[in-house]
Amino acid sequence: MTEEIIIAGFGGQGVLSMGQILCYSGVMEDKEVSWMPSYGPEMRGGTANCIAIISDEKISSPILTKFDTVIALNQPSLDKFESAVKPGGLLIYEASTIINPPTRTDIEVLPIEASNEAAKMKNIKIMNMIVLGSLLKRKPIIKLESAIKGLEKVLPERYHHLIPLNKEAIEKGMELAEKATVTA
Amino acid sequence: MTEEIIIAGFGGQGVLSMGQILCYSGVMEDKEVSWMPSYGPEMRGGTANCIAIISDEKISSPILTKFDTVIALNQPSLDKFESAVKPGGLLIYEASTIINPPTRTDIEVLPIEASNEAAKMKNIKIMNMIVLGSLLKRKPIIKLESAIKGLEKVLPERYHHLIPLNKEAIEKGMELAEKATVTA
Amino acid sequence: MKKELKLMKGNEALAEAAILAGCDAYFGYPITPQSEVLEYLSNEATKRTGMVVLQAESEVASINMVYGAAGTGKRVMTSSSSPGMSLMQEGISYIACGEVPCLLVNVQRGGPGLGTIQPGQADYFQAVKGGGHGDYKVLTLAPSTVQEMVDFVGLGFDLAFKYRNPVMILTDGALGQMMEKVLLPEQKPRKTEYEPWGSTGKTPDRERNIIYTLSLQADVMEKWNQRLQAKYREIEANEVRSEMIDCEGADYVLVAYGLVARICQKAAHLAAEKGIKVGVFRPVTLYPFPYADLNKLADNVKGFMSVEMNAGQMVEDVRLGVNGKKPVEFHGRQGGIIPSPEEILAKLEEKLVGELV
Amino acid sequence: MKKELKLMKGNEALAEAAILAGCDAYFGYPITPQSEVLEYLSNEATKRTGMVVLQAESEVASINMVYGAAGTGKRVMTSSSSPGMSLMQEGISYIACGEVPCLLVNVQRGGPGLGTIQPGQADYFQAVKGGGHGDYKVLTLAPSTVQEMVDFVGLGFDLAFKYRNPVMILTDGALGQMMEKVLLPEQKPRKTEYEPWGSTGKTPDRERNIIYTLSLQADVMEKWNQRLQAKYREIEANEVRSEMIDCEGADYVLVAYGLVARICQKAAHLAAEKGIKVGVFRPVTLYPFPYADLNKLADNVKGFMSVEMNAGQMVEDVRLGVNGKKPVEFHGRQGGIIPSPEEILAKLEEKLVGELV
Amino acid sequence: MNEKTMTVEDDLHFEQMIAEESVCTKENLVYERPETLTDATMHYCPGCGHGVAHRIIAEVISELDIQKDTVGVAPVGCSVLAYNYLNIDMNGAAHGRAAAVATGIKRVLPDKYVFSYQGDGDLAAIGTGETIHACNRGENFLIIFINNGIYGMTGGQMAPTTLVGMKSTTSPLGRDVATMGNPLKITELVAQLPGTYYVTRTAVNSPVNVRKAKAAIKKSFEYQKLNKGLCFVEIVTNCPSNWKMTPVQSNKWLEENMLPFYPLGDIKKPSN
Amino acid sequence: MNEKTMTVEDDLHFEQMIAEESVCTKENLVYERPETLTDATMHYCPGCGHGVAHRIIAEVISELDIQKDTVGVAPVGCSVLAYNYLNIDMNGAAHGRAAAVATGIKRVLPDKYVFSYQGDGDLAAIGTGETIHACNRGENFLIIFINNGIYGMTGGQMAPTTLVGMKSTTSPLGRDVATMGNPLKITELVAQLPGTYYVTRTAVNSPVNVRKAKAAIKKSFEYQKLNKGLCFVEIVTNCPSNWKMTPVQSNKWLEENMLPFYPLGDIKKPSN
Amino acid sequence: MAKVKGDIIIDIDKCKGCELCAAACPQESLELSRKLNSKGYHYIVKIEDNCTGCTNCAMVCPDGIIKVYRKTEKKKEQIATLTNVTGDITVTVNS
Amino acid sequence: MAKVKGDIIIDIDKCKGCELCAAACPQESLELSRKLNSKGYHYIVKIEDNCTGCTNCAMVCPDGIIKVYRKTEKKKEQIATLTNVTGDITVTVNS
Ligand SMILES: Cc1ncc(C[n+]2csc(CCOP(=O)(O)OP(=O)(O)O)c2C)c(N)n1
Ligand SMILES: Cc1ncc(C[n+]2csc(CCOP(=O)(O)OP(=O)(O)O)c2C)c(N)n1
Ligand code: SF4
Ligand code: SF4
Ligand code: SF4
Ligand code: SF4
Ligand code: SF4
Ligand code: SF4
Ligand SMILES: [Mg+2]
Ligand SMILES: [Mg+2]
Repeated sequence: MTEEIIIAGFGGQGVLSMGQILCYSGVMEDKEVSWMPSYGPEMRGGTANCIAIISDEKISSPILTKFDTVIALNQPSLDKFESAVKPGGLLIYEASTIINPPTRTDIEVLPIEASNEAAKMKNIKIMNMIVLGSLLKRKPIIKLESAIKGLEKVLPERYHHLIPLNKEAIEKGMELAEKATVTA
Repeated sequence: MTEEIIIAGFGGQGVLSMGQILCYSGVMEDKEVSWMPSYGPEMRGGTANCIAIISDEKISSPILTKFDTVIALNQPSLDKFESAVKPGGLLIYEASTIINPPTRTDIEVLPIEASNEAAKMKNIKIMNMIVLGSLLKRKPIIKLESAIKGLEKVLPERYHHLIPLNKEAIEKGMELAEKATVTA
Repeated sequence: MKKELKLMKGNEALAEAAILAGCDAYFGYPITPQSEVLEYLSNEATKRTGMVVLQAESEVASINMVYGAAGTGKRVMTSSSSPGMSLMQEGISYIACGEVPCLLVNVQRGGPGLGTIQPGQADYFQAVKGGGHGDYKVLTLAPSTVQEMVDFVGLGFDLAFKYRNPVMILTDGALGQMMEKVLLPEQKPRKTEYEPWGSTGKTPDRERNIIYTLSLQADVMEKWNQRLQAKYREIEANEVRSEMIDCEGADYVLVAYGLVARICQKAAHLAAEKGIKVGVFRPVTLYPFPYADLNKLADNVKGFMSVEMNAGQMVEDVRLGVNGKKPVEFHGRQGGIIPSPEEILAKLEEKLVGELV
Repeated sequence: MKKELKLMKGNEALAEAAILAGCDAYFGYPITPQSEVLEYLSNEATKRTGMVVLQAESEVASINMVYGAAGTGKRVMTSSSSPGMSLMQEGISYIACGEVPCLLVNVQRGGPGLGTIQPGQADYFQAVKGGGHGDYKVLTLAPSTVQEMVDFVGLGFDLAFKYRNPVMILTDGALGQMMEKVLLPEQKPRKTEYEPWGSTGKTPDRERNIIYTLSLQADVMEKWNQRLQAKYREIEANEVRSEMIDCEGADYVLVAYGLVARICQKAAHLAAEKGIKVGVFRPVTLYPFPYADLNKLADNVKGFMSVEMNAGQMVEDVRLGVNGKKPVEFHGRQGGIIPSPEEILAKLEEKLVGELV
Repeated sequence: MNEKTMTVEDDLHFEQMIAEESVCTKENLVYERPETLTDATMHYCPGCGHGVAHRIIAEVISELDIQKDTVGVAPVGCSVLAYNYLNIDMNGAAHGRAAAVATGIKRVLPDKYVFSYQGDGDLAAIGTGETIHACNRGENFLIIFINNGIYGMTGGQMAPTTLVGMKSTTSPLGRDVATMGNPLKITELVAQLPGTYYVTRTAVNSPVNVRKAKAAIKKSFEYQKLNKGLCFVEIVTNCPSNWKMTPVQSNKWLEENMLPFYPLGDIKKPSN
Repeated sequence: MNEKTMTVEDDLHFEQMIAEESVCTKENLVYERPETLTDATMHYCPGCGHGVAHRIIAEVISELDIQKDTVGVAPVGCSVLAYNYLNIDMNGAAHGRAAAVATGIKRVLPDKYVFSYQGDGDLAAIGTGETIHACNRGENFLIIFINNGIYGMTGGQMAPTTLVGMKSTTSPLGRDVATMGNPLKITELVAQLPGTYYVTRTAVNSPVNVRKAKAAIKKSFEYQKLNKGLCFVEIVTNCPSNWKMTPVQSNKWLEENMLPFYPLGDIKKPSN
Repeated sequence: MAKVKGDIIIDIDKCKGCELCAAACPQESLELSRKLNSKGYHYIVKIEDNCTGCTNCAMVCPDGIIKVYRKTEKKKEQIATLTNVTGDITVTVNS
Repeated sequence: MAKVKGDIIIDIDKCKGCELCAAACPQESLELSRKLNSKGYHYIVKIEDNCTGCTNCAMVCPDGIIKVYRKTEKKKEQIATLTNVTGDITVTVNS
């Protein structure tokens, strides 16, 4: 199994840590992982993305242009990376803020209203965890427990009281993914 | 005609300017010239030498290991450069201070007591000009007038009143060269 | 102590590896994309091993602090990125001439000038040919994984002391910023014994130790150079490291170092899918460069393409290795752009496969 | 004004040539064996043409003063010797990237480290491959006579402005210290007109002129690099200069630059006396290097020997040019030692003539 | 002005509304962004003092009408892109070398106004030598020194000017005098040099300080015209991002912590 | 002592003569070249102050018996070969970088005595940044600063410390303040920095000054033992060769021209 | 309510919501809006009509996006007294 | 002639003839010789026997080649008076 994912969005949306959680979780399950951030000036306020690869084999290139899964959390990211989904791949997008939905038909498209849901849960910061949940539902690359353990690694100690909330968010995401209308 | 000369001695003996005068004189006579000093730490108080080449043709290497003429003004220089005289070449040395004379027999050897003579002329500084005179007597590479003109170029303006004395020294050198016992 | 498996950023892993290698001192100056090395060490090192960590006033100062500290025989290092590395060139020439062992890390970014902070490989010439003046060589290691960012720290110090020569880890911003699993080595103790040559205070039992680089006499300096050159020949004989991936039976070979070698592997997989047999040759030591291995390889393949994040630097060494036996092509990206596997394959097809059929 | 014939030291002749070329400013720092350039200019320049002559606090400051002053579009230069040149590497990378035309002079001495003050040629790599970071090229001229020390100043400024690129005169201490006859050119006027790109104060009729070297975007920086590379291709197409002496019909060719090329000529004469037909190939531009000419020459000769005052630098470019067609040998002296004609001939006989008969 | 006064929330059509009524008429305009600022949005973090510093420089250049005679030097630091915002000819110096670059420019263009704009890392760490020597030579240009006590651009490392005890990514426990030394008051140092003519410390954390800073810059350009030698204007600023504060907090912190150590006012007053 | 007293002119056999009579006996020996000086003849020009400076450093090291705990840093300048004369472990720094090299050494060998020995070009021109920052960090070593107002080694170019009007090969008409700036009193500058503990200016042009210079060096090593921070001892010296004077003239010129501008004495006295 | 003397115009799309202007306003006229501009920042709005046109806000705005207006009110001088007016009259003041 | 109290030994082969010692000698005891040493320098010689062993010369000698000796003379104290001696006698002072 090799899963090649890109996660893209605004700087504050937690795209980098989403990728990190995936990778930490992969490590828990003894998989090979690679996390490659876009770094540079765009990080200051602008957009950010990271490539996460989780695989049973040794990973060659950590830099890719085609992905099994693309997660787009804002419009510019969707516009930029829609074409990067491999045929038959998965595209998840944040449907409460993205107005122009994707148009490809050769892939699986999963709209998740994660922001709205996060607002309902009274913590906009957990939006990314909702999306993560949706991903894991659709592609159980790693187990939920591993994801929680991964989260523990990424979250600074002082935020560990928020882990239950995050877990809830992941579960909510899974729920949403189940209900969502997947176009393919 | 190509004359390849090395002049070597202590720092203060005027070896560098001797070479320069030769070259300036060469320029006056429309010859090709090249003057290459040894530079570096040895200049501070220690020994110095320069290679002067005067030629009717374009000069290739300004660095040589064999010379038509070697002028040695102190013992270390003589010891170092005696072997650098081309067979049949000329070796002039300052005979008032050098105790161990050269031993080669395949060359022309011209001992000149230039220091003693300079002392007699009450200006030790003109020792080098006496030697120059000897050289020019033996090898009229350039004309006396050219040498005087060359001297004018090398001597700073404020010492130009010394030119007659220098001329005298050159002439004295020529005289000595005539009288000297040349071994060959 | 058991070895520990961690997920780490390249820069931080390298810094951690320095602590674990018993490094005695780090001197550096912030510059993106490698400031995490200094930052990580500022947080961790002194409290754990007593290692000295000092933010210098400039890269010029850093490298000269390294010269001083490493001249005592301690394990000392610095790191920087391209423009900062340029400022160190005089110091590196001194360090190499003075035969002071130390570890230098260049996390390359896109140049020239201030350039970009994205990854680059355009300091290859500077590292392996000598950006500083005079004839000297820096043993240069090019990691391609975060694990190697760790491993080459220990290896680097060992080689540095073995040859009394500076060793450079030549990496790039992407490797510095990316995260991978790493197995960390055990904590090595800090150095307690003095090196016999170190400048630490003259004791009655030995002559004074001087670290210096000057000779007033050209002939003495030439002998010095000859001694250095003899050492370099020894390094060239013993320390060449390279990796060949699927070169056996390959028609074409991609030559790349560092991260790009891994992208080339992916490109080779893509090629295989198309039925083109492509191998990857990865020089691990950039100096000494694996000329001989390439030359041998040239007998069995149709051509080479060097892939670099620059405008064509290592390709010259590839050509020197191949020595006219087979065509050597080049594909490069500059200014911080990382080539993609697809693009590499396309260029290979265009420049070699297309040409040679 | 008529041209003047003088007997001059290389360094002083170069300085005089700068004044006559209408140079607007010189910034430099003393270092043997080139301090005469700064000293001569301090004595002569300002009073004659109003040229600015400033002794900077360091070579780092010098090169950045050059960057500033030359960025206004004026004719600006600096000079130094090996260690000082190393300190300028960051600045040179900026200057090349910012496309600031200027003249750099390196009067090389024996290295590495503090080395010796005697002549050397071991900064070849630094000059032509890029001692600084990133992909950039400095058009490099290698004079072999005092006359060329003069001529290349004017030529250097012309090329610098033609390509908006730094030009380096790469010479050595022996050429700097020796005296030869020179024909001095006429006095050129100082610049009075502004260059359209110079940073001199934004007038209403144009957009502001900025000299800079940064891009936050890697793709923009890559385009910038591509523009630079295109310019370098143009330089490589137009500006290759070399000299062949008795290469017609030669069995062996000595390749050397600068002063050493003249020593090789003498060696070739000595060889001729022995009945060995030896030519001399002298690259005049070291970048762009005359690869093609060498490659063509390789068809007609038995072998090459590169002779350098270093441990083997230009020989790599010779090999790249010859590309395996014929053997390329090397003979070098280091640390300030100048090879002699006899020694060169002996080495040629040992390494090539003996081998190939 | 009545209830209809335009607020920025009701976007659109405000031009007309202004025309219709209100004090927002051309003749009532008392402050406007200077022309010497370009339209580009500055990349600075919200509330960063660099923006104010740029603006007042632009105001001075506009007011003195010296755009065509001014060449600026941008440093490497957060203000590396200053040339994108100031509508004047500029050079982007290498890190720390702005004073050398400015020296080069001024020496060949002695009749132009030249200034460098430098952060504290740039000017007082890597650029110490160039700074001291340009000041000592009495180069006839203006150095504007932005002291925010931190390396902003590279993400908050300790600067030479970082206060004792102040945390940064490279002084995680706070600046420790024993190993890192005291904060360097380079402004007081250069004031000692006979080559400097006017040396002053200002800030841009309050309207009155902004006005004083601007006045100092203006005076400096006037002195430059008179060939008086080097003028040095320090501007104490904030770095909300790396100080990890809101802009408003950061200005308060600046007032309470930076200014007691870096007191405002003239350090070297021109003799005449 | 009688007429037979050996003078150096009657070479030979003097050992015996001494043995026979005279005050030249072991117990009467009151001054002798210190052991910490090697036998090598120094390459300095006749009468050069570097020699005296070396000698008193060696005397202090011998007297404190710290040879085995001392590491020195030689600069690039005439004293580049200091390591040939001082019989101690040394490093030869790159031009201007001695303070950085010394910092490196002292940081990894905090219990050793470390000092740098630097000329005025080395310390106050190219090395300004390293000097200021080592002083500012309060590095716990000694800087010995040899101020001869000129670049000796490279043949007499202007130094930062060259006096106004003083001729050099790069200020052929004398140092001109307008274009070259004033002589830089870097010693006074570093005294301003809290990191320096003891800053003093001495000379070696007369026996009494030599003794004071030596005392300053000795004190500095003692302070270093107590971890007091940076000590900075300037020694104003001559450069007969490049000043183009005899040694005796040069010391007189030093007294009459250098010392009025560079007054001797403590600039920063230790508080305790 | 005090007489309105000043006003400001903010280029809200360039506002980064740093609130320095608000902190500097002696009249406390300014506040962050709850809306975001196209750059994603909450921008500043005037919430009171008491602006005096003192320019403080503009002085401290790092992004230089505040225009300030101030009415230079003519000083009122009594030039006549009108009493006991019972019907409509028109009074014209010359100049 | 004053009582001799001091003396010096100069390593003349290392002397560079700078004359700084001579200039520093309060007794004016030193002068350049007319001869050259093996390095080619006129070296310093003591021309007077009035050396006090004050070490001044050694202090300023850049080449560190002067050894200085000084006799610490015991203070003379009168311990007896001997008068009217006409023949040979031996007086021994104890200690
Ligand atoms: C030679 C070199 N070293 C380091 C850097 C990295 N660098 C960029 S800006 C900077 C410091 C910025 O701090 P400061 O000068 O205080 O400016 P600020 O960003 O705080 O305004 C550094 C170290 C560089 N670009 N070049
Ligand atoms: C980088 C570099 N620049 C320049 C030089 C040349 N250089 C050698 S010593 C020196 C200055 C010497 O003057 P100073 O420091 O005053 O020492 P002094 O000889 O007067 O004792 C210079 C410029 C060098 N060796 N390295
Ligand atoms: S990092 Fe600091 S100095 Fe830089 S723009 Fe942001 S607030 Fe300003
Ligand atoms: S040049 Fe000057 S400083 Fe150097 S040794 Fe000679 S006298 Fe001393
Ligand atoms: S001009 Fe003055 S009163 Fe009006 S909003 Fe701005 S700060 Fe407030
Ligand atoms: S100061 Fe400027 S940028 Fe900041 S909130 Fe006010 S208007 Fe917006
Ligand atoms: S010891 Fe004193 S008195 Fe004796 S020679 Fe020396 S200076 Fe003169
Ligand atoms: S001071 Fe020393 S070197 Fe100089 S003359 Fe006297 S003994 Fe000789
Ligand atoms: Mg800052
Ligand atoms: Mg000096």
